[in-house]
Amino acid sequence: MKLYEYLAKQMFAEHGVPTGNGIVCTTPEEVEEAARKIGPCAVKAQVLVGGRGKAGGIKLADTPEEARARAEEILGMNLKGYIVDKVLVDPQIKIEKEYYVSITLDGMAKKPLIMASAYGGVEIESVPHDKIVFEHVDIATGLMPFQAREIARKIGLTGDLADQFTKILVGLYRAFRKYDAELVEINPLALTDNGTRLIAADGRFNVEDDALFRHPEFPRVEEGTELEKKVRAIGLAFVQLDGDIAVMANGAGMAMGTLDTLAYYGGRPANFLDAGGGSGVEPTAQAFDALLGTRPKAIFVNIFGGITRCDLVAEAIVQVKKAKGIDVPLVVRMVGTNDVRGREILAEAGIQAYTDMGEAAKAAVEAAYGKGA
Amino acid sequence: MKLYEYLAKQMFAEHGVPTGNGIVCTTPEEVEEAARKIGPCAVKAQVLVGGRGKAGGIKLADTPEEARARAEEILGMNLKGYIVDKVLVDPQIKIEKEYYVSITLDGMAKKPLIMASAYGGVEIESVPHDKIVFEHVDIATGLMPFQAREIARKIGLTGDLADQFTKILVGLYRAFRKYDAELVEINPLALTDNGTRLIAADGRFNVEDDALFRHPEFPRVEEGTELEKKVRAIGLAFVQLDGDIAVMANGAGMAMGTLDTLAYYGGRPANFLDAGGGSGVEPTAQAFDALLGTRPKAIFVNIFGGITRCDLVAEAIVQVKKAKGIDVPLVVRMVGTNDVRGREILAEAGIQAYTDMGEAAKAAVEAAYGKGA
Amino acid sequence: MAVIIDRNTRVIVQGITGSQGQFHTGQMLAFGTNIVGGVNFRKAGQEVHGVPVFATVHEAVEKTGANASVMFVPAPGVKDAAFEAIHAGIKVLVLIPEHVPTQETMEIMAYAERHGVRVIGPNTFGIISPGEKVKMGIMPNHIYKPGPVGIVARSGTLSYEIAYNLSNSGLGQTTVIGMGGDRVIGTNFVDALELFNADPATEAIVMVGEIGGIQEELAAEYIKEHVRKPVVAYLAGKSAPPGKRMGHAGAIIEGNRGTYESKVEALTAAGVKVAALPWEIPDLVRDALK
Amino acid sequence: MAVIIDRNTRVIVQGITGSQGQFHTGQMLAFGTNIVGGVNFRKAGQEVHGVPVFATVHEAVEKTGANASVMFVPAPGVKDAAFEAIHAGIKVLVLIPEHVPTQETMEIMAYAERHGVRVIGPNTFGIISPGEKVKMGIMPNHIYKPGPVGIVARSGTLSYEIAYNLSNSGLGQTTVIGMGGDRVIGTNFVDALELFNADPATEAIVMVGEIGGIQEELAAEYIKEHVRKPVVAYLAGKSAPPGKRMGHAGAIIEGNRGTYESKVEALTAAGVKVAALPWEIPDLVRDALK
Repeated sequence: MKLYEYLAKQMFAEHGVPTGNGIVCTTPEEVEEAARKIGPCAVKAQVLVGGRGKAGGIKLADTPEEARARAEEILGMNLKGYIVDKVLVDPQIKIEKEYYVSITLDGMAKKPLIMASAYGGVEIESVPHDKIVFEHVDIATGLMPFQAREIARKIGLTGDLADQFTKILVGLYRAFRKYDAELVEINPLALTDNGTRLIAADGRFNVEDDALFRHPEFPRVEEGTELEKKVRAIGLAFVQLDGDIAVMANGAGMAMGTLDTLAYYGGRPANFLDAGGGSGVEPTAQAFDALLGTRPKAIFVNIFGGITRCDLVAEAIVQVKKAKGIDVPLVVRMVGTNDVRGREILAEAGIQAYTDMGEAAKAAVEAAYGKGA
Repeated sequence: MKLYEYLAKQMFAEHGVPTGNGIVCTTPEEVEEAARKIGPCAVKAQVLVGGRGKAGGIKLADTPEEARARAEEILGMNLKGYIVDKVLVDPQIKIEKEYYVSITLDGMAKKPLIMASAYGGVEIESVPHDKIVFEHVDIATGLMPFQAREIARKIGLTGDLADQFTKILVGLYRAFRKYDAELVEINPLALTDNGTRLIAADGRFNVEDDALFRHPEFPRVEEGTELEKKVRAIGLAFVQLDGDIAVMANGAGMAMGTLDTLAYYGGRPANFLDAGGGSGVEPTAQAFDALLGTRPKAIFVNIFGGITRCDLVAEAIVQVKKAKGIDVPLVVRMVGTNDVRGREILAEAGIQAYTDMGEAAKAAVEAAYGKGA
Repeated sequence: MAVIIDRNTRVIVQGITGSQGQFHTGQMLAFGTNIVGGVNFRKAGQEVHGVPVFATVHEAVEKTGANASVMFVPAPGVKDAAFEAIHAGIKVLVLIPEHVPTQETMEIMAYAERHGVRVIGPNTFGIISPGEKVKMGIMPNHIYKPGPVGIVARSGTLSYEIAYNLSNSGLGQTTVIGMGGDRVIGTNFVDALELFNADPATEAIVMVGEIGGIQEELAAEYIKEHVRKPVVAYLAGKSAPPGKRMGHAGAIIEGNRGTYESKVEALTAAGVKVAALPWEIPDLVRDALK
Repeated sequence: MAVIIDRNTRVIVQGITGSQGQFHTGQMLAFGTNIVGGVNFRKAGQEVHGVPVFATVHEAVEKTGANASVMFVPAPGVKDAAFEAIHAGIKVLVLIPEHVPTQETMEIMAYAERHGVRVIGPNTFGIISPGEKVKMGIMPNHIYKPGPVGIVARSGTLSYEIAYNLSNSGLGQTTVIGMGGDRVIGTNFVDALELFNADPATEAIVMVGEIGGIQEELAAEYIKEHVRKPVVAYLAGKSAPPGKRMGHAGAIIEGNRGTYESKVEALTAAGVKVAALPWEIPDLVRDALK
């Protein structure tokens, strides 16, 4: 889960990483008040989309009145689908040079990875590899000052600035660990005050979803479409796609394989849905009902029963059929645990189930677009 | 440095280890007030000596008035040389069983060592080895709950009590690490409330001297005689002994060897003093002056110059001689770095220096007690 | 023959008394697994399907000589339980649970590496060696058969589909390894390839991969250098759009990393036949074994 | 011949720019030590006695191929500096500073062990191999001579006294190792005995011990089992009362642990001659070598 910029900076400050000490506001009046304290400022929309600046979500103001006017423009605006309800009022700073530093989870090395560069201020993907310092952290030991100092050296910092960088990076790592982050990034890490001080001018802080249970302090920000939020609330992995055949499968790999198979036969999948291993009748029925609500051209259910019991999936489908009816073509493929009973339950409700995945996928494509489509 | 019981318990409570929630008081009035809140209580002298109870430093009281009376007896009393200026008012508890748990530094294993026993309430040295569970902690990993649970099992705790013990031990270890302890001990860890609850009824918490610089929050408690405190304040290792030949040597091993050599020849050393490696003239002079102040029968200075420069030691001695005079027999042995110059400086001030350690030691014994003593 | 686990493996079940733990202990016993104990501090002394429950892993190891553990504890307890197993001397650790925070998985991996422990998972269906009648995991018992194929897979159900197709075609398995769908996992493609390559009973290797990460690309490099047995692969996620996480934490195309095309290209260049559809795998294996 | 360090050892000095660091760098160079660099972040680019100062140990190792470090940083900085040296690939680490918090020393030792690094100290005078013209430490240069005796000592000045007496009697040294006076130290008697026992040039071993701890008792056990060369010892603290810490953190008799008598008894039982006075050591060594 991504944190808003103002929260990210709050986490930074909490761990000794200097920021502009900006003020978060929800009304133009508050912004005017804040600007009075701060002086010439930037009014920044707090939304979790990239390219805020270009989209008009960041505006400069030299006086409190100007700041208020800019806030009136920004607050309530629709920024790439998100309504702005908070702005961060940051001081305008004169930047001498922009550095970059981040900590991420390196899956292959199984270690946190620090990236740092003297070429900050742009997306790190656009910086040449040889201009980036890569350093893994031994997670059992943690990040010690010496390693931060060594990184400082490699990006060309000396003297007092190297000390500042060391403190910033060690603090950033503590925040990364304490809040189970999957990404913390300071970009730009700005050199200001005539080259004497480093501050986090902008930052990102993504907390890992699987660790959120430990961090009730963060306001929940859910990303995704309304339908995605609805199905994910059931506890299932769901991604909306732009096709028209709704898909339900059990297991992430199987769900992906099902989409690929449909596509192979000319189908256009409407979604990725991992109906889970060992889910009960109720969540499966809810998920199925949600798919039905999108009015697809067909629904394809592909179950290889392992922990998932085919009979329960069949019951869930039949439950929805009885409650609301199923008015789009439905193709079910079912093998594995309790598959005979599952197919029986479906047959009793007038639904024929396949056992062969290829045949079933072809049938789903035909059901959606007609024969020879 | 040892912490007072009330501070030890404060550290425990801060880390989730339940205590009696006692109240620390400095006047009988405060004690009466505290007893009113607590009910039947124990008034406990806050001094860092063993056997407080037997010496009359712990008294029970059933009413606030009684508590006040007991406090009047205890506050201001002289307990083995220490004037009591604080008492801890703890609730009287009914103890079903006494456990023991501690964490120390195991020098040989180079790891923290947990000791736990179902036979608490007495000094752990008196508990048979096979009734104590010994477990080392991997300092890079820390103490994890599983290890505390395993110790709980080994001392016979089950169910909810095992969970309590696990929480207590994990908290104790965190306190041990956070405050650079060399010993944390809960003894007894008391089973109370009809066998449903474990609390730290008494505790010890010793912070390592070498880490005190990180912990300005603790009130400094200096142990030792007035002379010991005075010489240690110069920054030198010093131990007062019960003999009459004052000794100054450089290096701890050399100082010990010097005492042993004096004893070998029939001398009775008055002190251990490691005059340090590379100390300047001033501290050496101060230490020498302090030795002189104890009116010994002789002073023996034994210097093997390595980092220690013999000329500086000689200067320090001469400085004291010039300022105050030296009115006890002085024997100096001096070899190593700048020893020729050192002996010259001494000779100019009328002091003859030896080069052979054995001869010098014999001379010091003779100087103290007369020939053939 | 098999890799990692065989008929002599002495297995304990951490979290044996939960509903998942109980159910799968029954399934594993039915498959023939030598389950010597289970662990739950509060339920020590009880039995589950006749298996004794111990208070701690140390007690279980002490009393049974267990050397492998399969874990069914809730995600927030996995780190402590994994460290306990490693500390107690367990040498094969199968982590079934999903949703383990990645930083904790990293800690587990570092500790396991220091103690020479093989970890499978987390978020895995486990490992099964049909000919040895042993499994540590949640896969269905009936779809596997003893035979010459080693399978290593990132996802569960998809690998079931493929194992089922192989078994139905008369191609049984030496061992099937579930790598797990998380970003950080213990045993990966390269580790599994190394084991299968060295296992005399394994004649062909099937990889079941997916989009995301660079595991398949690294496997391709390893195959080119070291593997002299035929390798066949199926990769899921060809039709997945970039930037969307397809269920597994690791199954996401970030920037132009982890794409289907890059994986197919790397594997093909290493001589691996990549199937377009899951049920093409048996024929590709059969051809390769000719 | 010598143990641990020899003429090929490439030494850096951490904390080279402090007054101690500067002074002893001069002394070590004068003795012949191959000092290839020093470290101080703020003073990188400068020189001390002609030795280049680098910003970090990594930089020093990268540019000089250093494999050993002797440390002169203040106690609060020792942990970070020691981890830095180990992380950068240093294999012999001599920790001169005293007053390092014990828990930090424990952390250093655990990290060193994981990376196969030999640590000497903390709170040590260092190590010197006279015949190889190399020293890493603060001992006076002039008291040592090349020869057949290995010395391992808990205390500095006392060992100087003994080395001086040995040299004056014509008995030079292969290597002299200062164990350090702290409660937790890297290389101890047993480690040193093992090295000297295996070193062909060392014909006799001198232990300089003291009261406190059980290092000498463990050494006695080791000698009984493994050492076939003569061992001679001097132990300080015979006259020390129990419960008083005699300077060194480790030099304290606690309860009835660490007494002079127990150490003498253990060593004597292992065939070690224990001298009553320091200057008896040369004669005992000479007798033993006959």
